[in-house]
Amino acid sequence: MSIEQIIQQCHDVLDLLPSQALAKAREKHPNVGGFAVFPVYAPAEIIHAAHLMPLGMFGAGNKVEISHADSRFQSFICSIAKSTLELFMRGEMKDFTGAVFSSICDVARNLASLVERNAPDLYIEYMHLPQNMNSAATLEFTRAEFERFRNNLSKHLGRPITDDAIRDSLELYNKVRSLVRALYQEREDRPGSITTAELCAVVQAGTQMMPEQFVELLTPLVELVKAREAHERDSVNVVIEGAFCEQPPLGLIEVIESAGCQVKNDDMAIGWRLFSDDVRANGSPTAALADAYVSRSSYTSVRHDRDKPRSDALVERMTSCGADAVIFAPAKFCEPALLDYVLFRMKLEEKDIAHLKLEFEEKMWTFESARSEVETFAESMLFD
Amino acid sequence: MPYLAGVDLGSGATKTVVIDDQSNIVGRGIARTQADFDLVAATSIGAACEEAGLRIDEIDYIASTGLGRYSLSQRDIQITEMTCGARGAYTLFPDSRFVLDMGAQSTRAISLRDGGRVKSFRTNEKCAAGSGGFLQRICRYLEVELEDIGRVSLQAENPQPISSVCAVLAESEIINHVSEGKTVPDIIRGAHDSLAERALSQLKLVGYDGSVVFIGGVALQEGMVEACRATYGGTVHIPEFPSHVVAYGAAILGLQRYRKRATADAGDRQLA
Amino acid sequence: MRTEVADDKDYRGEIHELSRNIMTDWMAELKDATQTSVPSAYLMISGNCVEILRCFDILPVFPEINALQLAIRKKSLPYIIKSEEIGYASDNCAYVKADIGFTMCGGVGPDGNIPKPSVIVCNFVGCNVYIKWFEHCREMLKVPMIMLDIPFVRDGVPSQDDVKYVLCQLNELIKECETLTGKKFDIDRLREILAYSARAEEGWSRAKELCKRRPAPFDSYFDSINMMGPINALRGTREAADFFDAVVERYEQMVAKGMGVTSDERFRTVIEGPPPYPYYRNFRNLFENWGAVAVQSTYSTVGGTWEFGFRHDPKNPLESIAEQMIMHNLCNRSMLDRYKQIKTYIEDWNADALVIHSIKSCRLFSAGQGDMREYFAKELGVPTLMVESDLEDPRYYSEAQMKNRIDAFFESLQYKRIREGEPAPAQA
Amino acid sequence: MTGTKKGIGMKYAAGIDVGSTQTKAVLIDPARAVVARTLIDTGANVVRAGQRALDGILAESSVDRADVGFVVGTGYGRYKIEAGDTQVTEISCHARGAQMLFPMTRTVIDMGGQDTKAIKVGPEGDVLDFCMNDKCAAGTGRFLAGAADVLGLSLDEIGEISLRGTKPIRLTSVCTVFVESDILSHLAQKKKMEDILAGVHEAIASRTIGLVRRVSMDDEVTFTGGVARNIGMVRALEGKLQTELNISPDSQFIGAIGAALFALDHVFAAERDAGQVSKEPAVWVDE
Ligand SMILES: Nc1ncnc2c1ncn2[C@@H]1O[C@H](COP(=O)(O)OP(=O)(O)O)[C@@H](O)[C@H]1O
Ligand SMILES: Nc1ncnc2c1ncn2[C@@H]1O[C@H](COP(=O)(O)OP(=O)(O)O)[C@@H](O)[C@H]1O
Ligand code: SF4
Ligand code: SF4
Ligand code: SF4
Repeated sequence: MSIEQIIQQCHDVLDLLPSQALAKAREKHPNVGGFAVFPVYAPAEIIHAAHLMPLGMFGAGNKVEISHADSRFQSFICSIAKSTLELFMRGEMKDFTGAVFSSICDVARNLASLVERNAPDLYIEYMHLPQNMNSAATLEFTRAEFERFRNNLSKHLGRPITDDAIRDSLELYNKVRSLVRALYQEREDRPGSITTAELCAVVQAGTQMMPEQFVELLTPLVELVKAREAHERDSVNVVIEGAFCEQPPLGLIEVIESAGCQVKNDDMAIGWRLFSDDVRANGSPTAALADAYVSRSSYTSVRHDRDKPRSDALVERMTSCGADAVIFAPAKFCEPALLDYVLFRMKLEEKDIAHLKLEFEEKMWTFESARSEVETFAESMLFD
Repeated sequence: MPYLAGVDLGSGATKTVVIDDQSNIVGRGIARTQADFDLVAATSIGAACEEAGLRIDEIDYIASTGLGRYSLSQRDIQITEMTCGARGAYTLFPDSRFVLDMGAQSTRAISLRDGGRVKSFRTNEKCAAGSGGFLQRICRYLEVELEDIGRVSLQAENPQPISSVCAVLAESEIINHVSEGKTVPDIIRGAHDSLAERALSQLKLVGYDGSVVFIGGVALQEGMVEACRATYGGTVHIPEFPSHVVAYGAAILGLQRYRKRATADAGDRQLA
Repeated sequence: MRTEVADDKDYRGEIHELSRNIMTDWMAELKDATQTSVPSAYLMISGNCVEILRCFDILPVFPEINALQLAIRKKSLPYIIKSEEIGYASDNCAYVKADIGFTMCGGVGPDGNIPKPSVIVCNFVGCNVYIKWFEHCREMLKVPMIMLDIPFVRDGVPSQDDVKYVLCQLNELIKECETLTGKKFDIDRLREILAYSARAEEGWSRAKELCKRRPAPFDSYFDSINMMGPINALRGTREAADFFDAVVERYEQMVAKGMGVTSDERFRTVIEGPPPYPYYRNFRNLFENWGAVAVQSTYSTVGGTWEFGFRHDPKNPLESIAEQMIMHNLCNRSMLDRYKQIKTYIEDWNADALVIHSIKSCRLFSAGQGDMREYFAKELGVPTLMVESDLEDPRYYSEAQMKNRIDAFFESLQYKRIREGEPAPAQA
Repeated sequence: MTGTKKGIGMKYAAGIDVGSTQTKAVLIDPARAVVARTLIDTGANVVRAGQRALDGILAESSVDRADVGFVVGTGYGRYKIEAGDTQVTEISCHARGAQMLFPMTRTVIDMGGQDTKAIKVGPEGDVLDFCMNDKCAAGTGRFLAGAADVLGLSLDEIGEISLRGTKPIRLTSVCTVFVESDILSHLAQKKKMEDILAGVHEAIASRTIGLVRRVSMDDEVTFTGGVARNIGMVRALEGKLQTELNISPDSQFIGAIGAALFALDHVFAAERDAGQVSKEPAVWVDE
C-alpha cells in the first residue's frame, strides 16, 4: 500500500461517527465494547485491558449539526464540549460502555456532569489527575486514582481487569507510541517526508481504531515514510502549540503549510502520545502508569509543574527541533490554552522569537482570513 | 530601466503604483473593483502607466496584494496587504512603528519591526461598524459627497457621539440626531470620533505607543485624521497618497524579489 | 431604560456597616503590610485553609477579593484592557485580567494597596483557572508558589486516598510556613483559630436559616455578599466570629417583628451564579422593582456550604480542614451536586423561581447552565430565568437587555397570578 | 398608576406595539376575538405613532375610547405611548400572542425590522427563555429591506422570487452594509435574481437557526413579526429547521395581540375586584 492510500484510509476513519468506528472495529474484534476518552489524557491501557476500544473523543468536527448542545452550553464555550455533548444526546454513543473525562478545565468537568445526566445509561468516570508533582504523596495518589478507575470500570462491567491484561495492553501501546514517535522524528529530520496534515490524520485516526489495527497500519507507514523523498521548501520552521484538546480542522493545517510554514513539532492529540519513552511493563501496571504520568509526561497546558514552567518547556521544544517561530493555535474559547498564551508570549518576546496566534473552531469552513494571517506571518520572516 | 507595479485589489477600489528601480514613484492609478479582477487591474495599471508615460508592456514585474491578490493572472508574486501596508508606510515614515489601515470593509492595526517587517497585527473583517463602508453610507444618507465629508467634518462644533456598534443600527441614532436638529458636520464628526475610538482599541492590542501612520482610503478624510489626532494623543502621520500606500509597499517588495531574481539569473548566466 | 439607583435602605445599613468596618480594617492591614516585612500569602477563596496561615501570623491576601473590589468600584475596565494588551483573550476570566492588570500597574507591592506576597499558596479547589492565575502571579511577582492539589469530589464522598493526599500536602505546607516564618507549628493555636471559625460558620448558617421565613429578613444573594468577606477572608478571627453573632441577633429581631428585607416581598427566588459586580446596584434594582427577594444563592457557598452542617473541628484540626477543602464548598463539587443543592434551596426555602446569572468569565459556574435550566424548568417545573453578563467586565452588561429579560420573566409570573385571581402575597 | 377601578363593566382591551419600523395596534373583545387592527409606519415621532395607531383601531371598530378598559403598550417605543395604561416587554407579548393563536406552540421566532428573537414559551404563554440579536443588523428585516432596495424590488415580492431560485448564491458577508455591494457583484456576474435572493434568505435563515438553537427548539414553532409575511423566509426557515412553521395572517400583529391579552387580564381582574370589594386590587409595577 502507498502512503497516499494509508492516509486515505485514515481520512475514511476520521469521517466515521463513533458508533460507526466501533462497528468497524468489531469486524475484526467481535464483541469488543467501546469507551470514549475525552482529551487530554486517560490510561487507555486499562480500558483496552477490559476488552473495550478506547476511542479518542475529539468532538464531532463537521460531522453533525449541533441542535441540542447549543442550548446547554452558552456561546462562549469551546466547540469540542458542545459537539461531544451533542453526540451523547443524540444517542450516538449508546453502544458504548461509557466515557472518561479528567480534570483539565472547568468546561470539561461540567461537561462530564452534563453527559452523565443526559446519557443516564452510560458509565461516566471523572478522573482527577494530579496538579502537584512535588508532594511525597503524589505518586501514590495517582496510582490510587488509576486503581479507582480500574475498579469502577471492572465493577460496571462485572468482570475483572487483571494486571496481566493491563501489562499486555501497556506493551501494545508502547509499540503504538514508539511508532508515532518515529513518524514525528521523520517529519522533524526530513521535512516533507510526511506533511503535518498527513501526520495529524494518522495520529487522530489511530484513536478511532483498536491499537492492534493501528500498529498494523503504522508499521508499514513508518517504513514508507522513511523511504519517501523529501524536498524542503523555502519556508519558516514552526512549532504548533495550543491544540492539545480540541483539534484544529485539517484544512487549517493545510493552510498553514501551504502558506509557507513548515511544522517541526506540535502538541496535537498529545494525550495519546504523552510519554517520552516506554512505560514499564513489569510490576504493578497502575504504578508504572502513575510513574510515567508523574515523571515522564510531555508538558501540556493542563498539567502544572512547579519546577518547569511551560514557557521554558516550549522554548526547549522549539530549539530541540530547530524551529524559528511558534504558531499558537488554541481552540476558540479554550481557557487553559488562552491563559497559557500570555506566559508563552512573554517568554517568546523576551527571546525575540516570532509567533502568531491563530484561533480555530470545529465549524470553520473558510480559511481565507487564516491564510492571509499565516502568509503575512511567513512574509514577515521571509522578506527582509 | 526596469519598472515595477504594485497592484492592490481592494474590496472597493483597485489601486496601482508604478515605481522605477530606485523606488521612485512614477505613476499611480485607481479603478473601481468589479467582478473581473484582471480587467479592473488592467484599467488600474493602465491609468498608472499613462501617468508615468509608459506602455503596459514596459512593466517588468507585478506584485499583487489585497483580497483579490490570487485572482490577478499576470502577477509575478502575491503578498498580503498587511505586509505591503507595513512596508509602504515604513518606507515613507521610517520612524513610526505602527500602521493603521482603514479601507472600505476592514480596518487593520499593524506593529512593525525595524526594517518594516510586520511584528503583529489585528484585523476586523467584514463588519462595516469600524470601517469606511460606514462613512460611505452616512454620506449617502446625509447627502454629502464622499470627497467633501472630510472637510465637512472639520466644521463641527459639537460632535454627536454614536453609541451603537453597528453601522446599520447607528443610522437610527443618526435619524434621531437629524430630527433633533443636529447639524450635518456635528453628526459626521461624531461618526469619525467613534470610528477613531474603535480603531484605537485595535491599535492598543498591537502595543500602540504614540506614533502611527494612517493609511487607506479613509485617511483621505481630514475630519477622520483630526479625530485620530485628538483621540490618540501621539503623532499621526498621513502620507500624501494614503489609499496607494499598500500598492506602493507591494511595488517595493516586488522590486526586492525582482532584484533577487535578477542576481540569481545573472549567476545562472555566469555558470552557463 | 435606566433604572434609578436608590439610596441604600436603612435596614441594610447596620450589617453592611459592620461588615464594611471589619473589611476596611483588614484592607488597612494589607496596605500597612506593603511597607513592612510582615509575611503574607496569596490564597484563593474557595475551600481555603486560611487558618493554617493565621497560625503562623501570615497575612492572607486574596486576589479574588482584590478583583471584586475593583469591579464593584467600577475601576476594573482599564486593568482588564491593560491585560488584554499583553495577550489575554477577551474570553479569559476577567477576575484574572483585572488582578493582573492591577499588578502590572503597580497596585501590588510598595506603591500599591496590596503587599507583594512572600509566597503563593495555590489552593486548587475546583477551579482550574486558579492554577493559571497563580502561575501568572508567580511569573510577574517572582515569588515561590506552593501547590495544594485538592481532588475533586467524584464518587459522592472523598476516598481515603484523597484525604491522605491532602493531609500530606497540608503537612508539607506547614513545613514551608515554618521555614518561611521561623516559627514552630503550634497545634493548640490552630485549635483556637478553628474554634473562631466554627463560631462564625454557625452564625452564618443560622442567618441563612432565617431566610426560610416569609418575609425573608435579608436578601441571601445581594446581602450575603456583605457577609462573604468575613466568612471567607476573615474566618478564624475573633472579629469574624463576633460579626456573625451580631448578624444573627439583628436578623432574629427582624424575623420576630415580621420585618422583611423589602416591605413588599412578592417573589422568592434562588439565584445561581456570581453577581455582575460592576452593575451591582443596577442589577439588584431590577429585582427589587418586582419585589423579588433571593432567599438562597449558590454563590454564597463558594467558600463553604456551612448551612448543611459542617463545622471546622478544633478536636481534629487538620482532618477537618482537609475535609472542608475537599467536600464542603461549592467549587469542588460537580454540576449535578449543585443541581441537588439548588433543589433543596427551592424546596426548603420556599422559592417561586430560579434565576441563573450566567457569567462569561467564570466557566466553573457557567459552563452548561443551559442544562441546569432544562432540568429545573422542564423536569421540575420551576420557573427559571437565565440571564448573561459578567462579574468583572462591564462591557458584557447590557442594561437594556437585562431589564428586558428580567421584566419579561416576572411579567409571566405576575400575570399568571393576576389570571389565577391570586391576591398579592400577604404583606407584613 | 395602580390598579384603578377603571376596567369595571367595560368590554374591550387594546394592545399597541410601537416597533422600530412599524407600529401595530389591535383591539380585542372579552372573548379574545380581534375586532380591529391598524398598521402604520413608526416614523420619527414615536409618541404620535402610538396615538395614531390607537385612533386607527377605534375608528375601524367604532368603539368609544371610554369602552376600552385597558391599554397595554409594547415594542421598543413602549414607554413613549401616552395612551398606554402599562407596558409589557415585546418578548412577553409575542409569546402570549403566539400561544393564543397556536396553543401548542413552544418556540416563537420573531423577526422584525431591527432585531430577531427566539423565544421559548411555556404551556400558558409564559416566557421560559429567549435570545435575541440586537447588536448587529445582519439577519433582520433591515437586511432584507436593503437587499430588496438594491434589486429595485418591493418587500412583497422578494419572498416569492426567492422561492424560484435553484442555485442559491453564497454571500461573502452577512453584514447589511456590504450585502449591497455583494449583490451588485453577483448581478455583474450575471447571476439570476432568484438565485441571489434565495442566497440572501438562506443566509438569514442560517443565522436565525443559531439563535433558535441557543434556546433549544421545541414543537411547535411559530414565526411572528413583519418578516413572517415573507414567504421566502418562511420556507427557508422551514428547510433549515426541518419542520413546518405556524404562520398566522396576523403575524405582524402578534405582539400587539399579546399586549391586548395582557390588557384583558387587567379588565377581568378589575371586574373581579369590583365583585369582591374587600379584596385589594392586583398590584403591578409602576415604571
Ligand atoms: N476621495 C475620497 N474622499 C474621502 N474618503 C474616501 C475617498 N475615497 C475613498 N474614501 C474612503 O475610503 C474607503 C475605501 O478605502 P480603500 O483603502 O480604497 O479600501 P479597499 O482597499 O478596501 O478597497 C471608502 O469606504 C471611503 O470611506
Ligand atoms: N409586505 C411585506 N412583505 C414582506 N416583508 C415585510 C412586509 N412588510 C413588512 N415586512 C418586513 O417586516 C419588517 C418590520 O417588521 P416588524 O415586526 O413590524 O418590525 P418592528 O416591530 O421592528 O417595527 C420590515 O423590515 C420588513 O422586512
Ligand atoms: S478545548 Fe480547552 S476549554 Fe474546551 S474542553 Fe478542551 S481544554 Fe477545556
Ligand atoms: S473562573 Fe470563576 S471561580 Fe475561577 S477564578 Fe474565574 S471567577 Fe473565580
Ligand atoms: S450589520 Fe452592523 S454589526 Fe453587523 S456586520 Fe454589519 S455593520 Fe457590523
